[in-house]
Amino acid sequence: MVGEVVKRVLAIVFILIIGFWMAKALDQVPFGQDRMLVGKYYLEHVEEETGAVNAVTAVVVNYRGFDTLGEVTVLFITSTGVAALLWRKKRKRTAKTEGSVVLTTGARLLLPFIMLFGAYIFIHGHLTPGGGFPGGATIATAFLFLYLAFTVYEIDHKILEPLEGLTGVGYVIVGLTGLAIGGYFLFDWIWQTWGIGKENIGRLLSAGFIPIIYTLIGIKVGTELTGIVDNMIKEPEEGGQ
Amino acid sequence: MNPYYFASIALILIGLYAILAKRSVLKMLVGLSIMETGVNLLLISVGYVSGRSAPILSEGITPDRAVDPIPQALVLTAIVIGVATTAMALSVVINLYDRYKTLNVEEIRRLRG
Amino acid sequence: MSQYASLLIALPLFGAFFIPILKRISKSAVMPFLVLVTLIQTGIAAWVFSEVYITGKPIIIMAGGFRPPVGINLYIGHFATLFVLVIAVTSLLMTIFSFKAVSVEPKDNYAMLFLLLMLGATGMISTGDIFNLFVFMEITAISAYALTAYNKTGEASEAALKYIVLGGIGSSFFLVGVALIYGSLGTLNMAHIAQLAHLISPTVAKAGLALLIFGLAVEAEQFPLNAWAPDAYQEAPHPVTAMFSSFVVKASLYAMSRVIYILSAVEGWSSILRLLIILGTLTVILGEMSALRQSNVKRMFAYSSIAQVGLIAVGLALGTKSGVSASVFHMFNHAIVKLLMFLAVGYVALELGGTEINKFEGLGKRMPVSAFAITVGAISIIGIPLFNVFWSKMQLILAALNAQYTWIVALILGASLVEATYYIRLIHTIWFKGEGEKVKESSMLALVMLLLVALIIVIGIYPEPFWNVMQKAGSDIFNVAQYIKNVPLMEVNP
Amino acid sequence: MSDWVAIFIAALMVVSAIFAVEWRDLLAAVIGMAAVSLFASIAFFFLQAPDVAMVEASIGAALSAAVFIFAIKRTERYENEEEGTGWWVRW
Repeated sequence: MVGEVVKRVLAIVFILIIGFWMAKALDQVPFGQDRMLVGKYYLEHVEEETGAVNAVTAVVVNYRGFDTLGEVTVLFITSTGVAALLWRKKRKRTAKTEGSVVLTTGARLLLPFIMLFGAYIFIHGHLTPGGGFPGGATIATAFLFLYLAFTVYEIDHKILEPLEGLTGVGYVIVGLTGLAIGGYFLFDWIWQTWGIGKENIGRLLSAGFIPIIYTLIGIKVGTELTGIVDNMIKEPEEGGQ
Repeated sequence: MNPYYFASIALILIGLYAILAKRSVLKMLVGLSIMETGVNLLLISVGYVSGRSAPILSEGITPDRAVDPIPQALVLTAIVIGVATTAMALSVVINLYDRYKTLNVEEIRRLRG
Repeated sequence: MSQYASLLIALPLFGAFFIPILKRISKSAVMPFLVLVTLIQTGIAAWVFSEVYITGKPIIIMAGGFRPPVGINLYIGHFATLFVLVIAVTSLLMTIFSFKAVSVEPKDNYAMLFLLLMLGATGMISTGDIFNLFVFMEITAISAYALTAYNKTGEASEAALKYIVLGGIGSSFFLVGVALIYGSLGTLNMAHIAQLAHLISPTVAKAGLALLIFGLAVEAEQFPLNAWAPDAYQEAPHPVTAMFSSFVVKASLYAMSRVIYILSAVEGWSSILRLLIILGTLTVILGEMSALRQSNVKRMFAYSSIAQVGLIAVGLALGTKSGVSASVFHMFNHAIVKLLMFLAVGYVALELGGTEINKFEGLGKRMPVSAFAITVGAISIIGIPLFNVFWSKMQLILAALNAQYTWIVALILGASLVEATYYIRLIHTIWFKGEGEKVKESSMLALVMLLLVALIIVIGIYPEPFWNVMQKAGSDIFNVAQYIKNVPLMEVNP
Repeated sequence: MSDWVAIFIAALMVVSAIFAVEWRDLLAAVIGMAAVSLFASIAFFFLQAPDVAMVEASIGAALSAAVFIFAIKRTERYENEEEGTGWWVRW
């Protein structure tokens, strides 16, 4: 028992040392001061270079597009990995109680609206807060509702997985088109070469390929999160290991 | 010290404590998740500039009146990555429970030496 | 034209995203498709390699056409192109091995994760942006978690869980380090950080660097955070183990040295080097000591791999050009040797059903080619002349002497002595103990093993051309002024 | 004024984090974790990051809590009595 106490004290001391160093370093990075360097450049040039009003979206999709591609890949890995790890020969849902009347009717009624709302969020990513990730998560929530409301509901894997792959392929192809037209991977050829929508800044039809990419990301995130939920919720049948 | 800085360091340390001192695997993952939230809060606080508004350049908000957009873009990525790690970890835990029938790390130690 | 090097990233991604569609068409086409993708990747990597070494100039890929530091750039210099080639070739060889070694379903998911592990390591080595490094590190790490647990046994899940918990701590630390550095400089581009390094306050720089090092130390298997490594090596599918040892570790070590050297203008920087030397030394000592008492051969090789990685980290932290070059040489040699050894051990485990040491009795008579491969690898890693690792250990010793670290020479020699003890014990078991009937070995895998053996001996006999390449690659990491000059930085006025 | 709001949110986050770590009922702990995320999302809103606030609320709080709850359903709900340091530190 003494060993346990010693270990606990050691852990706390270790944590406090880390906290002390972090606090000491953060002391040199005062809160609320303007220390922007590259950020300033983004804010000043975002409208002319990308056509987006929401600077965060422009940074996510245009300036730091590689990060976003990587981020989508991370979610793809997770959905693949979860599917690989929870793969069994036979699986089915084991929930026994159907959702209450409110939940079932609500799910049926609300489903199209939730989906529509998700689509709205990711299509308007360059104008308002939001974008592909919350939009996709909203769509996934709609499916989560269905899973909770109905005991037998299962999503069709024949559609889900190819759709997931197809949107990813679409993203890479958009990037490669940029390479072919503009000479750079993930180059925004719609805005910078063709100049479509230059007079439209602040409205829906602007910002080059941002709406296209955010739509792809939205569908992809939605399918991936739904796939993860589906894999977690289904349990192996007896002897089906 | 600023309350947001304090909260983020506190969250990181609480999460770390849970990982080091708890025996339940799921509790450790809860700690990991809290730690990630703390880190995200820290990044956003670093990018905040007092008295400025969100970096959405409509309705008369000029570039010199907006906060730094980069940390926000980074945190978007970091949140998604954090959830991805958590989901991966949980599916490993489900497999682990199927085989070992326990979540206590003291009993999950067949690999040694 | 040089922008087409971005196919190195685009192709594996495309391949991985295409597999779910391909699976609908024909499930048996997935593994051949994997071979095709890695083969094309090897071709592109070879093209980029020749391009960089002929012109002598690094290829800078600017994503989205924005010049750094505004956009993210990939920096494919002398080091990166060399290791991108190593990664591609390793993956190609391991896909061939995967045909035989992976029997657990679902194989299509295995193929996707395999490609994305390759992608992650490629990106980690070639990126020029500190947050992009984090993203690629997570791609590598998460696909590594999934692949570790892929066999779905209790032990594999246990190993993967250790890996995930440590990896989660590491990635949080890394992000805090990024936040500190970004908070004080306002930029994330590595060349830009190097350019502005004199402006950063020493406390922030040191704390930030220490956090970045601890974050990367999980993948780089440095001492306090490497408890996952032997378990994961033991339980992962055999091709994946070989990939871990041959390039996942190397990518993180490179990233570590890159972030350390870009901040070399900071006051009190040498204390960070000392920290890394201490970590590396502890890694070597604990790795060798643990390897000595293993009865499972795969686990023993894992500990030996950890010890070598410690040596590489010590070399990188010497702070001299020759030290870095020697480390790069050791990385390269270790990648080849450990690829060969894990391939052979994995193949033996498949045929004989386990990696405990008693399974290896009489191996010399049962599977002569694999036994020969393990023997050559073992002799090489001990550091016997005429084999490749001898030269890199030699260079490490010379570099340590130049940097006035005499005790590191003793460390390297002592480590070699311990390695000799357990490897000679293994070789003795293989050739002089036990009997058994002969097993028919796959001619394809035998060919691969003999190819790698030939490469080891060629480097051992003619080290000069390879050493020249390694010196260029080493100065790519060490010479920060040149690195800043190579990246076409844009003026960003505050 | 806004200082007090900041202090209040920070305190709420720290308190719910401590509860999340200390509650033995794992389901309650997950709710605590989701509360931390939710308060963090409010903090992001005050720190002028509406995009991040949306993502944190939908992905960080809701979906990750849902995934945790599914995992708890398939494993066990209560943590064992005594506690001690974990195992990964050892070799």
